Amino acid sequence: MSEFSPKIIVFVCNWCTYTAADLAGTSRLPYPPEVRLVRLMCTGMIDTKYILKAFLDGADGVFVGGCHPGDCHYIDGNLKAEKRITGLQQMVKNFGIDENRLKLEWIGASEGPEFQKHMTDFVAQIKVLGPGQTKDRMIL
Amino acid sequence: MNVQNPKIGVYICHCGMNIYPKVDVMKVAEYAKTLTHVSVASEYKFMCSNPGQELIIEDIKQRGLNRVVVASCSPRMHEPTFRKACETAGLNRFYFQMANIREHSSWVTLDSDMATQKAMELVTAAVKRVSFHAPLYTKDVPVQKSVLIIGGGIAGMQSALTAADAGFKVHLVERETYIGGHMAKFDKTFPTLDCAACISTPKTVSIGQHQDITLHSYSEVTELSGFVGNYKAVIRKKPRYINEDTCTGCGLCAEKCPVSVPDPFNENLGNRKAVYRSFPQAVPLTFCIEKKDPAPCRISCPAGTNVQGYVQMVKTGNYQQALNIIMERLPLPGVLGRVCPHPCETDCRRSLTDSAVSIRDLKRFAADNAKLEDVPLPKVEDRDEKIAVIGSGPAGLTVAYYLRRKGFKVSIFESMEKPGGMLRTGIPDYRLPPAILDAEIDHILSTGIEMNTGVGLGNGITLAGLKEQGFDAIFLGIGAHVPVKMNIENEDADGVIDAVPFLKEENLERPGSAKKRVVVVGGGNVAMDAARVAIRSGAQSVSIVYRRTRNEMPADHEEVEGAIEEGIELINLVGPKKVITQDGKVIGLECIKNELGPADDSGRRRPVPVEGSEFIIDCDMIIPAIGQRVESSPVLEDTDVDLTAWGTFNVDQITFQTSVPSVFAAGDAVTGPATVVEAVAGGHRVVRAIEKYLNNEMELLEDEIRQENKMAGKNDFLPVPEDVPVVKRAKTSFMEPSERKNCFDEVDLGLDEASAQKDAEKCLNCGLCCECMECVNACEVKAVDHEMEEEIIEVDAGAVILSTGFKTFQAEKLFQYGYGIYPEVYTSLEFERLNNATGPTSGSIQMKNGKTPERVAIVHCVGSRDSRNNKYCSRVCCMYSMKFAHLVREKTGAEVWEYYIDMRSPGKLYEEFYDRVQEEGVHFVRGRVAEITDITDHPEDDGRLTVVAENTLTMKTLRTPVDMVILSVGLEAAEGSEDVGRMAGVSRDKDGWFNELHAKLAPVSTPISGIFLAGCCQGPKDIPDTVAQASGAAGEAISLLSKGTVSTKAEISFIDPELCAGCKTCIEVCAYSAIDFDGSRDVSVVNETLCQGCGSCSSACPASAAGVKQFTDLQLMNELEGFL
Amino acid sequence: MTAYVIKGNDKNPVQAVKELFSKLLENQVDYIFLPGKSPYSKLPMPMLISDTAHMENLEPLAPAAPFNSAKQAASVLKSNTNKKIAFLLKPCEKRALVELVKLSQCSIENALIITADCLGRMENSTYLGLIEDAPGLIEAFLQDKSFQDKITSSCSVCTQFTDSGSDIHVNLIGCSGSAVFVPQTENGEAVFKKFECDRADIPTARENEVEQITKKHTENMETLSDNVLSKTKDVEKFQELIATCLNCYNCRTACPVCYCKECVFLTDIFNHMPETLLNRADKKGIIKLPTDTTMFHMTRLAHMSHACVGCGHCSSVCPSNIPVADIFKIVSKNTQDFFGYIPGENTDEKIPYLNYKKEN
Amino acid sequence: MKYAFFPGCAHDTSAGYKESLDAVCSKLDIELLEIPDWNCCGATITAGESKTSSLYLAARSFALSEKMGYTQILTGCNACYTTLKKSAKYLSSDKHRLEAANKHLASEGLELTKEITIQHVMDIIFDKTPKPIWDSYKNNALQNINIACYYGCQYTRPWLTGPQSDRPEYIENFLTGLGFNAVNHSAKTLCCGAAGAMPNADIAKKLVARIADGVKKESADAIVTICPLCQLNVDMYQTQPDIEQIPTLFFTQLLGLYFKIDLENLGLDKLLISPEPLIEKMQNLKSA
Repeated sequence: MSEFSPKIIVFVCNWCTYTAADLAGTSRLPYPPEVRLVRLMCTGMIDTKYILKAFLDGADGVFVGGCHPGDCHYIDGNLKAEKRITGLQQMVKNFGIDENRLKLEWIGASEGPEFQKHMTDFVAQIKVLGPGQTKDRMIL
Repeated sequence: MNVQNPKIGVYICHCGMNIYPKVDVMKVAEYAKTLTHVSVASEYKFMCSNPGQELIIEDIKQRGLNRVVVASCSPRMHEPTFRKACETAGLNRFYFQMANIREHSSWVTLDSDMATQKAMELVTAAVKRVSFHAPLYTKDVPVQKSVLIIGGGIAGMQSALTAADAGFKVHLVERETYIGGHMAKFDKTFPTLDCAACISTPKTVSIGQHQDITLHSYSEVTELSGFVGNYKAVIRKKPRYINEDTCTGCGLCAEKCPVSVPDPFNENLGNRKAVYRSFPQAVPLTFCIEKKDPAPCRISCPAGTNVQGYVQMVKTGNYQQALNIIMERLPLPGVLGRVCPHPCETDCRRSLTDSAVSIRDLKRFAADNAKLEDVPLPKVEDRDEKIAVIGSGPAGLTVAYYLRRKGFKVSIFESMEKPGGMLRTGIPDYRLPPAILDAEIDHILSTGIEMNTGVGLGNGITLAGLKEQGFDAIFLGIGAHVPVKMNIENEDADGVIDAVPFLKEENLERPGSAKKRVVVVGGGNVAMDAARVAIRSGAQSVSIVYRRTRNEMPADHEEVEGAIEEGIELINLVGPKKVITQDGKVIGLECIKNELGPADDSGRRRPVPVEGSEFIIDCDMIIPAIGQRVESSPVLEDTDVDLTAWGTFNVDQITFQTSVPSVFAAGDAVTGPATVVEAVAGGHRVVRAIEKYLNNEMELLEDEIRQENKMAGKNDFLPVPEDVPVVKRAKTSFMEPSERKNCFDEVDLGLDEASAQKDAEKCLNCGLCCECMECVNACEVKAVDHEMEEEIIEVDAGAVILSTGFKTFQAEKLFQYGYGIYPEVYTSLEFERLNNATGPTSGSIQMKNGKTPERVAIVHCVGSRDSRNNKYCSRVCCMYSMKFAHLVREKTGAEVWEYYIDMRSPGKLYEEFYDRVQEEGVHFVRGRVAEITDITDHPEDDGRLTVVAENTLTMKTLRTPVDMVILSVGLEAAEGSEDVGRMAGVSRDKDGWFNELHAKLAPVSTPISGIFLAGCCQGPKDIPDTVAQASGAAGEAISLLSKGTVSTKAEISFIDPELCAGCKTCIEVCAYSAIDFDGSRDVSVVNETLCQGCGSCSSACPASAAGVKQFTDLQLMNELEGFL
Repeated sequence: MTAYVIKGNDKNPVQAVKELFSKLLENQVDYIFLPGKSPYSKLPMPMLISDTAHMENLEPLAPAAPFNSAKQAASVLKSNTNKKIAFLLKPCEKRALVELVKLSQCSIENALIITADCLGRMENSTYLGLIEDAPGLIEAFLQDKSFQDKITSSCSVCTQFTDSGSDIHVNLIGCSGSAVFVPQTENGEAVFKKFECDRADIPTARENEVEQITKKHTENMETLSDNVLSKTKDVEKFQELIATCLNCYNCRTACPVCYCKECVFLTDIFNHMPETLLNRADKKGIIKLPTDTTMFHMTRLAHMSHACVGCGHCSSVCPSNIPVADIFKIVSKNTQDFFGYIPGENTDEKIPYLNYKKEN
Repeated sequence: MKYAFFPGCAHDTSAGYKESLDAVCSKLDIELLEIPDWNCCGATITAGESKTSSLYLAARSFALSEKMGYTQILTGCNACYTTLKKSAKYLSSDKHRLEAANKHLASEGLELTKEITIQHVMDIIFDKTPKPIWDSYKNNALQNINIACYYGCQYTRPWLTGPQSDRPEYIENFLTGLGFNAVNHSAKTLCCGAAGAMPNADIAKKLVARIADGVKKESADAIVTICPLCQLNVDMYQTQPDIEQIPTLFFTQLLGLYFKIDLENLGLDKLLISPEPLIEKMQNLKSA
């Protein structure tokens, strides 16, 4: 049997982490192919529905990447996201979704190597946690 | 559902070899064709090329596509390109979605199959999403026709002139006092060796004169808000304390200024004054006064005397101005110059290096060497209000003098025959000669104060009586003259006389009343005075009995020393128990020994008597000196004034009013026995209070005092220089003990002029400007204004250019190069100043010892191309290093070694310059310098530095002795650029340089539209590149402003009124106050001009009534559907 | 603390409450809002009364409620009418109303909120069954423990059956059959200044009895946790609980704090296009319809679990007998503990998600 | 306090290091327990051929220490310090290396299971001893004694954790705290030549000459070393012609003088350059 290849959704803000991801690209910094980036203008835009949708429709992990506190292009959208996501981590924990499957990190625009590292680490962590619960199941 | 029959075209880009072959684009295209609603899918080598775009346009037109997906590079790169193509074909630009299969797949995925798989999923998501796109429209809004430029170096100046010449208003903000930036410090520029000043001064002058340029020098932008076309900036203009409009730049102020400090413009190689202009050709030409927080000496003086000011005046020999400054706060300069316990010296920061400045002695020196009658009095109108001052001690004299200076009528009532209070009766003449006191009191009275001696409370006047006489305010400065008893047996015996009456009698009448063997009880200054007076008035032996040890004695160190020198015996750890009498006369004092117990409330260890240790000291006179209290009964005779538990007057701590509104009090009568300067300090507070009281402004006082307290204690002082020499503290000369103990002549003879000036020179000028007001006196056009405050200016701008420049690498970080350790190691900026005609050596290249160097090493890449510091190449160092080599050869003929890693000379005439310098005989050594040390291998090189490096061409280690080393330090982003970046929303790269929008195609733009970059803030570059980029940035700004309008963002929030429940959560989370509440419909409404499209509202709205166009729930949920 | 009893009615709490409201309507407020029954059903519904002539219809303190009346109260208080209205609410209704105030759904500035000790409510069918046979059920319920065991699952785990934030709270527990009125705000205090009533002491037995019930309900909660947790411990088990959900959204309609005009699950976002459903079927081979039921319940938990007041009406209205309230009870306890948030306590406490700003 | 101690090959034969260290330790209540049957730290092999062999050598001493119940090992030699520290890092961070080493150790019935930390004995003496003992000998007049601290090239290697820099001030700060005047000079971390002294005596001499040159500029009364190899080389080559002669002591010998320990217990007579002038100067200090 082939190794578990997780499906990971990565929500990133346009100004910091998407730029960092682009920088990782231009710097040719390889990271595991399992991650799928969804570009948003700001992490403060992330609706809990998006994350639940991901978890219930087969994603094994969800990563949210925003600007460092104080660097948010929209002043404090990242802090709003932080509050919402920590709340959601608690919520999904009730249903056996390990809170480590939902991760929030600050990755600044110039932090291409950090983006690479976070992606590599997160994929590795999800591999350790194993497949999520909704893959190939009649759940949504 | 807002979509009918989506027809989607999918285009996969090869990006040459960047996407293909890592991603099998053919496979992706074939796959895309199978997706729902996709009617065409193809791949092409370069989708962004004209033929690529044509492909899309043709398909839209021919096949009737209504949605387009391009899978290629990052949308940050080509989204606008393809959107434009859609628009060209007649399709709304927002019917387009991009899948990033280059940066996010082909470039970062090692396995080709995986990369292809990922690309297919990215395309699927984009296809799903684009079905739900809707057309969006933008609005045009007018732009402000002005440009804000932050940073006035060569880049900012070039941008400013370019934009202003195009007819736009420019606000140029520079934080230094001058414009020109680093270039203003240079002497020559490479490779043409043009004089830097010659090519930059025309620009600075034009800036100063241009009608469309507003120059905000010595200013910083503190806030930047708004959006492209309509930015708003808040500028904080620091006070120069010199009026820009009137200053003629003549420089007389600087000539007079006594304060000399290291000059940062000259890289601290030379000094400048507290009032300065960095260089003669500076624009603006206005001088500037630099102030720090008030010096610690000034803060710690209870009376707030401008200590730094008069010390500086003593230094420059201007004793009269020194006295003038003292007299601003101290009415009795000669007195305090002799008896002040000088808390200022305790706080003097000079003691961090050697010893405190002898401030008190300097004050005395100034008082003794200037004329009281020449002290200027303020010109004020006389006022009608009358004030009665009761008591002529230091508090009363202060109140009288300073109220008189404000124009009030003042009468003093003194119950003794001569004025002076405790100054006269309590302080012995050998410390304070009566002539000094008389002269200073006479001077105070000469300002028009009425003195009534022999009249006091209970002795001719009463409080009520004074009020009846029409006094508008009364000051009680009656001191504390009643001795405190010892409470021991036989205390009233003949031969026991308290210190206060003893001193009074001796001071006023000098009867020689001391007996043979005298015991003084107490450890304070009064005890010392009593003992020393006793020995002068005939005692054969004097002992001082004190209950703790010498360490705990409250008396001044000098006084104790003086007493011991005069043969007075200290008996410590002993308490009086009983007076032994014979026939009613004292024959001895029974004492008990003490041990020190635990500390009491005062922090001193409490004496504990040792039982059974009693002993008797034979004596015939006992002088208790253990304290005094206030004689309040005459005051209370007709007026009920509140007292404290200690018997002092109970006054309000702010107003110094007693419980009777028009009656004020201060000095010992309030504090209990304290120092002269504390009495003066109390007097000042009363002066302010009485003035406010008589002006009916009492309520302002509290605010004023709170404001002052808030200002205090920031402790931002001029740093103590590292190389302060150790200078011995000036000591006054004293009369010989043997001589002085028999007379009342002044013991302390004061300082001589030379030592006074030498000691004044020790002052570190903690407050920088000493506020001696010499500049005010020197300025012919009255441009100096020490009261100036910072200004806050708001400006509008359609575009912003950041040109904040660079700073140089801190060479101290590389220990091995010995910068800061060996004096002959210089940084490149230091060398620029050393070589500059306006620099500290007037352009002569010389060592610190004044000699011309014979051997000079120049070390490249200091802080650059160094994985431990900055990895990048700073681009300019090779060229300026060779410029240095040429200049050193030309000016000194010294032998020069250049230590380089690689020689970087790409540029017009740069390589030719390299050739030329080689031909001039400069040694080029390829190898990074390992170490610079003062250790030499040969004795003849002693005193030289050794440069250790491996010549990697000859594979030999070289140890080259040289006289001077120049470190070619690299460039780093300027101090504060992080704050500017945050303010403007422009991110910085890992090295701190501002991120441009695109490294190649948009090098002067930023991701924030309307904000542009010029010069080194974007990365290291030389002057030609900086100027080119600055013109480019100005060009971008002009292009933006010329159009006159900008399109509003289409990707902003909307709120569906059908769904909105009016909970106002969105209003709460909106950081831009861009949502209003429509009370008539109970729904929230987006203000489209303010909305930035961050989507905080959208995620906070549980009903999804709020959303962001182009990032709707429907679009994102379907994008996810595509991924999952 | 001052407490009052109504003269002459000190042994009949229902009558005492009625009298208080009657007196209020007579000369202190413009309207009163409290449960009553219509001629058409024995089930008490909230009634809005402007005239004391209709007092006989009132049925306060009945152990039944077809829904949480906070939303109805809010609709009366939606905008400022300058009318004074007195409300009788169960503690959970009052808490829900406070949450709705925070969400700008109404203002309680002109409202006089009166709460009463709640011994729980029965499901509608239970109540209707019992009231047929026992007309004095309401009074009997307050005394008779055997009736009290018939309350809903949510009520049997409720530990917030008293209230400390309302203007007046009616003490029933431990008051041996009388109603003791305790004013808890200045407005509440003012009420008693305007008419004659007797000062009284809060019976000492009350504290102990409240504690007893709390203890019992806490134990019930533990049992419930054990039961529900085993079914929510993972997403798949959870399917067993909600397998029969038909996306009727009754639970969200009944929920007093689900304040959206229209649920997002009724919008296009979840009203899928046919190809979306077909694509899903393609991808997984088989899908269950309707889709997005897990999504619905979890989203509602994510949106509202911080604000859940535990009234249990979501379960009562579920046609598929899904223990929605039990699930909410467990999840919301965790959410509320995590944020240190107590819903409905006071109107000044910030909703946790709006409390995102960092210190300094 | 008890510590496991790794003396290294030069400790016992050095010019009074052993004596003075023992004397100072007993003053400070430190007990150094020599690791039984310790072997060469591996420094010379690392320098020469095989990194792995050197690792096994270190691992054996580590295992012996572990067996006696200590995972922290002290040493007084800079070469041992660096080599052991490097080996400890390799062994704890690379399980393959650890396994390979343990395979060798198994033949002796030894096994290394714990992470070993290495400390210079100086660190313990400076940081882990009661301040009052030091303070009771404090004397302001000591500021007339000018000490040049010499760290050698190993102790402050950049990759080591702990006090490190090209111009360290660790010993200086400590000695200044005792009252000495620790002079700042440029030769603190220069190479003493020990590694090449045997085959290249002329180079070693040149290196020591540089150290002496750096120190003499600051008119030091003594050089203080913390390594037997440094001490030997610096002491020995100063006796060559044309080189300034400055007494070169172990830091423990200076501390012994500070504590006024009997001279015969400090092994000062073994030094090549006589420390007499220093001893005399210290004995004649006026206490203030």
